[in-house]
Amino acid sequence: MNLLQQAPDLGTEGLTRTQQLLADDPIWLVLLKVVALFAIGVVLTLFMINWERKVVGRMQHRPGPNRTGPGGWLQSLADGLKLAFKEEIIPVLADKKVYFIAPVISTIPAFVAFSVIPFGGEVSIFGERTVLQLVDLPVGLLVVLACSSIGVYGIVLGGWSSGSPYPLLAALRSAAQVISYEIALGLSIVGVVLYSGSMSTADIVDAQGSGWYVWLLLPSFVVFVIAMVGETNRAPFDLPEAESELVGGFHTEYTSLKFALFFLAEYVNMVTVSAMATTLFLGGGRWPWPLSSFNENGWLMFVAFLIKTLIFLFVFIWLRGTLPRMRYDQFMRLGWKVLVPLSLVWIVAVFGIRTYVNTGGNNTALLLLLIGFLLVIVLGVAFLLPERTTTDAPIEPASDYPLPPMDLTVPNGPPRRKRAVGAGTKEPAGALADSGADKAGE
Amino acid sequence: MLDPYLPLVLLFLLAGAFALFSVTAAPFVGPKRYNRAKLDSYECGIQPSPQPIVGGGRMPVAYYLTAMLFILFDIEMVFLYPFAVSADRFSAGGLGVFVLVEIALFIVTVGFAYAYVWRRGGLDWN
Amino acid sequence: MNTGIVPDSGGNPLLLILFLVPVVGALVLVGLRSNPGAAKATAMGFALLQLVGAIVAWASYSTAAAEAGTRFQLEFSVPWIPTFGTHIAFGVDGIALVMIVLTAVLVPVLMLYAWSEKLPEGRTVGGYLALLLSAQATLVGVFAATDVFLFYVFFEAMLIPMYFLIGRFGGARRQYAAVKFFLYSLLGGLIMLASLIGLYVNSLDAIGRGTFTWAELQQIAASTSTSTQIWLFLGFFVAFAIKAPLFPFHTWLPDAGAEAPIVGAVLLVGVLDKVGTYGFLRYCLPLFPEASKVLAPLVLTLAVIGIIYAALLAVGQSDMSRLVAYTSVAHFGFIALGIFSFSSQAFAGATLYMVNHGLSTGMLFVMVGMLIARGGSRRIADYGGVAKVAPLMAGCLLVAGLSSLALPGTNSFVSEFLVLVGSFPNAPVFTIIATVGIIFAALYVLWFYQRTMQGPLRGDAVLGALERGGAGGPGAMVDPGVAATTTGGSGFPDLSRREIGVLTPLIVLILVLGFVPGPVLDVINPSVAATMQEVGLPDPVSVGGTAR
Amino acid sequence: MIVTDVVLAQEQIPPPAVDGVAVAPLLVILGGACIAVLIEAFLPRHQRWPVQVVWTALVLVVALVSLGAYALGSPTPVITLGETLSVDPPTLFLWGTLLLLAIPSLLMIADRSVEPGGAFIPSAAERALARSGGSGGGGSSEHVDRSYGPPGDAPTMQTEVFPFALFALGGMMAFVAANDLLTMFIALEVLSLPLYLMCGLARRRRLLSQEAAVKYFLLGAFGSAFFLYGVALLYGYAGSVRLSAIANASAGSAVSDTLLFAGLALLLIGLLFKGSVAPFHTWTPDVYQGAPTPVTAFMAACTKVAAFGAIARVLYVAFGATRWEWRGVLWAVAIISMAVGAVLGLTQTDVKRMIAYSSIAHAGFLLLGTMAITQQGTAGTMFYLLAYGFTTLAVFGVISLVRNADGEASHLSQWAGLAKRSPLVAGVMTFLLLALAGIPLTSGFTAKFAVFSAALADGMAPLVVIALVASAVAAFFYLRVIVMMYFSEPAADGPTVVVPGAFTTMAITLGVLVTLLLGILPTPALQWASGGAFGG
Amino acid sequence: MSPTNYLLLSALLFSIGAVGVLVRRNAVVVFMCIELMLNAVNLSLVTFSRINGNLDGQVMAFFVMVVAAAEVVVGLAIITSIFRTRQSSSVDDANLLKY
Repeated sequence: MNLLQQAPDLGTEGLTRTQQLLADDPIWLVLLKVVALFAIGVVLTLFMINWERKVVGRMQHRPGPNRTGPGGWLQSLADGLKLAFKEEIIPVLADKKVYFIAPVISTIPAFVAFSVIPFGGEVSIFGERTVLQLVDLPVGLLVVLACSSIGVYGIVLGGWSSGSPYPLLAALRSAAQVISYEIALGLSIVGVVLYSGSMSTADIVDAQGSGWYVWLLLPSFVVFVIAMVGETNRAPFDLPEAESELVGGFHTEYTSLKFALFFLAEYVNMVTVSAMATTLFLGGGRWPWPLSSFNENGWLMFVAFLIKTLIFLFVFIWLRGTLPRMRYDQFMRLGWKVLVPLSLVWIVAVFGIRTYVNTGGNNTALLLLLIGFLLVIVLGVAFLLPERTTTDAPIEPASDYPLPPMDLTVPNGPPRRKRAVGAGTKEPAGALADSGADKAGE
Repeated sequence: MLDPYLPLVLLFLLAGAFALFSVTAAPFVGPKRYNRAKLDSYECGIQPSPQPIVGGGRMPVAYYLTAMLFILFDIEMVFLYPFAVSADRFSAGGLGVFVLVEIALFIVTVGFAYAYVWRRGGLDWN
Repeated sequence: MNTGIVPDSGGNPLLLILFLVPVVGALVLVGLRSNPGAAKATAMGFALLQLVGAIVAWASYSTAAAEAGTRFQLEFSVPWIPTFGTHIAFGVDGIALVMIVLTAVLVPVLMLYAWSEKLPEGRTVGGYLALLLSAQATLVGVFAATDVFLFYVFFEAMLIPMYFLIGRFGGARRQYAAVKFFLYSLLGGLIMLASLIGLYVNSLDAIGRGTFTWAELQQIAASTSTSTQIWLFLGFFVAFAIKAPLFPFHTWLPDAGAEAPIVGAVLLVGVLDKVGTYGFLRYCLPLFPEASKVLAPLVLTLAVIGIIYAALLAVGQSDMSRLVAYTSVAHFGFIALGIFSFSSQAFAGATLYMVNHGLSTGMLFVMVGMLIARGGSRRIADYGGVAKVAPLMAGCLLVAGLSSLALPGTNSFVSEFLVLVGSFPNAPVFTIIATVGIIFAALYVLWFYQRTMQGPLRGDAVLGALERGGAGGPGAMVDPGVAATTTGGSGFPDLSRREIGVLTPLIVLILVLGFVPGPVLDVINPSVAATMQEVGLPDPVSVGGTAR
Repeated sequence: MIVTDVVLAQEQIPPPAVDGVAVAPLLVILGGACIAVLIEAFLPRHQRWPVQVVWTALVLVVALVSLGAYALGSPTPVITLGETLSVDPPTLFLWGTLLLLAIPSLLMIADRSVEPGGAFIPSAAERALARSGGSGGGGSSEHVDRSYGPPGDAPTMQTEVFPFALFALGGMMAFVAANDLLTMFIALEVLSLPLYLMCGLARRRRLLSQEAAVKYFLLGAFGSAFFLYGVALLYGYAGSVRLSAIANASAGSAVSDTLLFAGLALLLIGLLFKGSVAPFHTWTPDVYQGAPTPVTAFMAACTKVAAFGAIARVLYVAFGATRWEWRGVLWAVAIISMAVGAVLGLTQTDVKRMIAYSSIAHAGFLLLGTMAITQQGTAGTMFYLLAYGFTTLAVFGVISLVRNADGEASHLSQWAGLAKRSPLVAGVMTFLLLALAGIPLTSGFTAKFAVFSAALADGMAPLVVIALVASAVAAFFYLRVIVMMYFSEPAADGPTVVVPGAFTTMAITLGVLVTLLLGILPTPALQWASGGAFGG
Repeated sequence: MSPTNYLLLSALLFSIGAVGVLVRRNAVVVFMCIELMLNAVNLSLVTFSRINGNLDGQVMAFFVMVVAAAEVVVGLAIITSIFRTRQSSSVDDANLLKY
């Protein structure tokens, strides 16, 4: 502990090169970067909306938007402008203050998360050496995670303050979904942190000089990609705005620019998580082997970064175009019962492998320990996995989850139908009896 | 030398200014042609059922379960990150196996809770 | 003198046996609750066994050794809680011995009295007698303990059987009386506990280890500062003053005495309250000599106020039991007067007074009990002219009353005289005032006697009982034994044979001690002299000059 | 301290000291609790109760054996687990006390004969079953006595109480052994959180029980927030939260003492809260009354041990040198606690609430012992805790036996004439109440004596006198119960005294025996308690 | 900026939380006030860590977060169960506390 007495001192001594460069940025450059970053967010959003419509259109054998601007690419800009001039409607039942602030809360973190993304390498801007990154914090990853968590507030508050049942249900679903997948997302990052020994995004990119983590940490990558789709409420996990069930989601009651802000935040988030995936697993702006020499130039790295990010964004669109929406319970089960345990086991494995390598690779005891542990885990999981066929009823007949009655959609009824009926009809009688008994007991 | 967090704050301010501008500008830019139906909450065109309180009614309590689970595992992550960051240094300091055993114990302990929640149906949504 | 060496194990187990006999008896009785006959026989057996043991103790007590300076005899000691330096240590000096013997004498007599007493609904005679025996055990413990901690333990434990005796078997307001009794005593006990702990801590300071052995503490006393002594003294004093009801602390006694069953009342007033005066003599004076001297005027004032005040109240009572209780308060004033006037004569008188008061007040209570059993009322006004229908009873009441007012020839006279003579040199004013109390005593005793026994038959209780005949009315606590002796006779019968059996030993003792107090005084005197020595004041009157 | 040894690369890091043998009891309890969770997860419902009971008993016995084996070797005090735990003689005594107290507590928790199916809420599934079965009729929580019936048919209870109790016990053990304030805080939470939950699990009077849980939780969390702020201030003062480091800092520091005493004050608020010392007692009566009685017993006995063990350690190790500066405040607190406990106890009409106020008064007495920064004081406090724990456990055991159709009949008036219905139970209760009142020949007296003599030796004579007066006042309300039981006539429709099952019988018997034994032959326990001072 | 300011802020937040606990009646709001208190403590821990020049305070902040989370879980569990019993799903009915 004494060795770290100097830790809080922030002299230039302990800084990485990136941090030094960033620390030396003059204020105008910082401002420039801030504006540029903001612009990237907005532009990519406008682009994404258009691109999505076009790609999905193609997948569905229709042209998509093609009127406004060259090739229809200005369609979303026009839509945005149009939204600004639409009438603003605030429902009478809304909680006005919260209703106003919710879009703001949703938007700000989306942009702030952008700030730690290492877009490229070292470049010279107007003669100033710097890197294509706004800030490089030792806790950069946490900034991203924190921002995505705070963004949920915007959704929940927006849904709640609308004073309307659908947005509320959607907001709660959305919150439940985001926080569920945040677990998996966070756990999948641990491996990366372990290998890079840092939570600074620039360091992580640097650490991938010898090989992208996508290969080394494939399970982490898979979990991350799944979780990031869930985290952004995108298809096939777009349950919060399931049109067929919940009208339009948490922003049903929002109009004009407030609606646009939610939209903006959602797409910026998509860009952010894609950029994060790129940073964490695809070596950020690093070009792969045959083109490694491009890595000398920071701007070229920016291009690589952009390409990789766009690939992820394309995947988002692709998923939306091709996959049906999951059911809520399937979705939650995937998150909690597959991704989380998988991540946990994988983390231990990664820790073990890493330690094994670090101790020189000849520590048999450790190897055995590791194998033994994995065996236990696997056995444990195997023990857990068979779905419960015993008669144990669930913890509580949970009737207050926001689900449409199952028997509305499936006439013959899945096995759960009985329970839903039971929960719907029997509970009140028993519940009353129960409360009566309690009163008698008082 | 600038505070390393300053740019972040600037970005925050910019985004905030933009968002605030948008929400405040909206009423002034758009037309105003209110009628009663517009101001009702949206319920697929049927007459909205009266809401008990301003602000969107009541929270289904069951969502708390999800919140609890989230908090448990989120906190687990809080500990995993410092472990991950410093694991190499511990290895270099000769405590690699010790740390590994510790982290494994930690995860197994969380695993107990996880197994409990799973088996008792805490992860079933229906 | 005991040199302060703590005997670690063993000794003469006689006192331990005296303690254990009633304990075992009580336990056996708990098992016999469902069988009243066997319970009574067993209880009497144990009580007589105890009496035999007490006589053996009396016999083995050597006056010569006591005069030679042996402070305690029949000593027995084993370590108890070494951490606190406590022992289970028994031993008696003359003062303790007479009290133990008094207890042993009274208990069988009381059992005989209780033989066919009508108990409240749902109570068993086994439980009743078990409580009596356990009270006796704790009393033996209190008097025999030579370890202050052990003394305290018994001092508190004593409350419990008496509490249940009053609370379960007493009169109409027994709950109130029992709780009041318990709380007063407990409060006193706890204040004493503070002093007890103080003593312990003081011994830690003085000899480097905590001790509770009386002899050791007595030796330390000399080196303890007066202010410390005063604080510690006050703690003990309050406890004892509550127990032996001195004037401002006496208010529980009339209630407890009146509401307790007669057996309980006799034991309470006759023996249990003596623990207070015994405590003055055994603990307050030797352990805090300086403080005793400093505070003696205060105590004497309280004592004298008590004598006069209680006597006045006694005169005004309309309730027989309360009257007797108030007379006791007055008598306790005399005892305290004797103790705090620092002369061996007064000490001896006070000690003897403790015994005699036990006998005379005991008898008075028994008589009152017999009256109540016949008339079903405690009000004096409900009785009148009893001597016409029950002359024997009236005679006995007269003996008891005269003993209580200390008529020469009865036991109390000797002790009261000794007290007054002994205290005069050191506290003349107090003594003179106290003498006034004697006049009041004559007043209340004789007036009581006159109102109830003399004159024409009158009063609801007497007339009612006579009307009902021998059958006994509803609510009247008529003794079946009484009814049996008077079949077909009066509704207000004279003493039955069993009652005569109860009263005989008491009368005999009252008279014998009135004329021949010598044997008792012989036992008492050496211990009294030792106490005098421990107080460290010159003795104004030599012990040798007492009336033989 | 903990894991802050993040060092620069290539530096050899010494592994933290782990004396497995010394902390084995703690590890056994916590490990056992984890396994108990798994049992809960994997066993079918009808097997859970028996398996949990056996497992819990096994864990306790193993922990006791390992503790005994270690303690009998007269070990030197060690500071282990990375300097977080101090295993010194008081720790060993308190651990022993906690484990011994836990055995009867858990026996009572496990009992299913007094209340058919146990005092705890039935498991959720059973409730669901009861509902869907539609038996209804106002008494869905009323079960016939099928507690030993065929599997699958028995009325079950929430067997989670077993792991809860084990976790709480583990927390308590860590609490009394903590060598730094952070560990203490964590332990505080580990012990509190399960207790909060256990409070809300009553089968009967569920609203009352849950309200108790909410109240306990909110106020408990409030208290621990104060504790924590105190920790922060002390950390700011000393630069470390090690108790000995704080002591060193206070001895030699030129820094203003404001932080130190502000920190101490806040810390103590948290600790006194746990010990239910007035004026931080407001939760106590409600929670004691509302919680299921076995839980109340566990809480009253073990939490008190833990809280006062920790208070004693903190005051002794970290603040012994500055005692003259803070003692005045604690004097006031002790007086308030004794007064509040004794006086408000007089006005209570519910037996459980009354015992709660009694525990507040006892907390005041205990504070006397902890204020005496001497080994005698430590020993006295610890002995008091042991004695009080067993007595109060048995008291609650007896309370759980007096029942009517609505469950426990804890109203004082319902106890009228109990001696007639059940002389044995009344006798036992009387004995226990006398022990609480501190009558000689019971453990209560010995304990009071030990504590008060230590306090007096350390110059607290006025406080001792006040304490004794308070005991006398408190005796009045114990007496009221005795009066009710013995001197009043039973009501016609009064409660019945159920015949307790083996478990509760054992628990009560154990409590009574220990109460008697510590009153008559307290020497071994006293010697064990004075085996040594706090180390750290 | 002087660290003292952070300490003052922390004290202020703590006081707000404490006052909130004392004056509010809704269980969930009280609960949030307690969380505010814990976070105020975190702030001062981190500040002291900076002042003292060691990392203990920051590590402690971690632990406090964990404990706070555990408290949230337990608190929510209790509150949930009470609402189930009361057949009410609203947290706004959580006003049964009468101190």
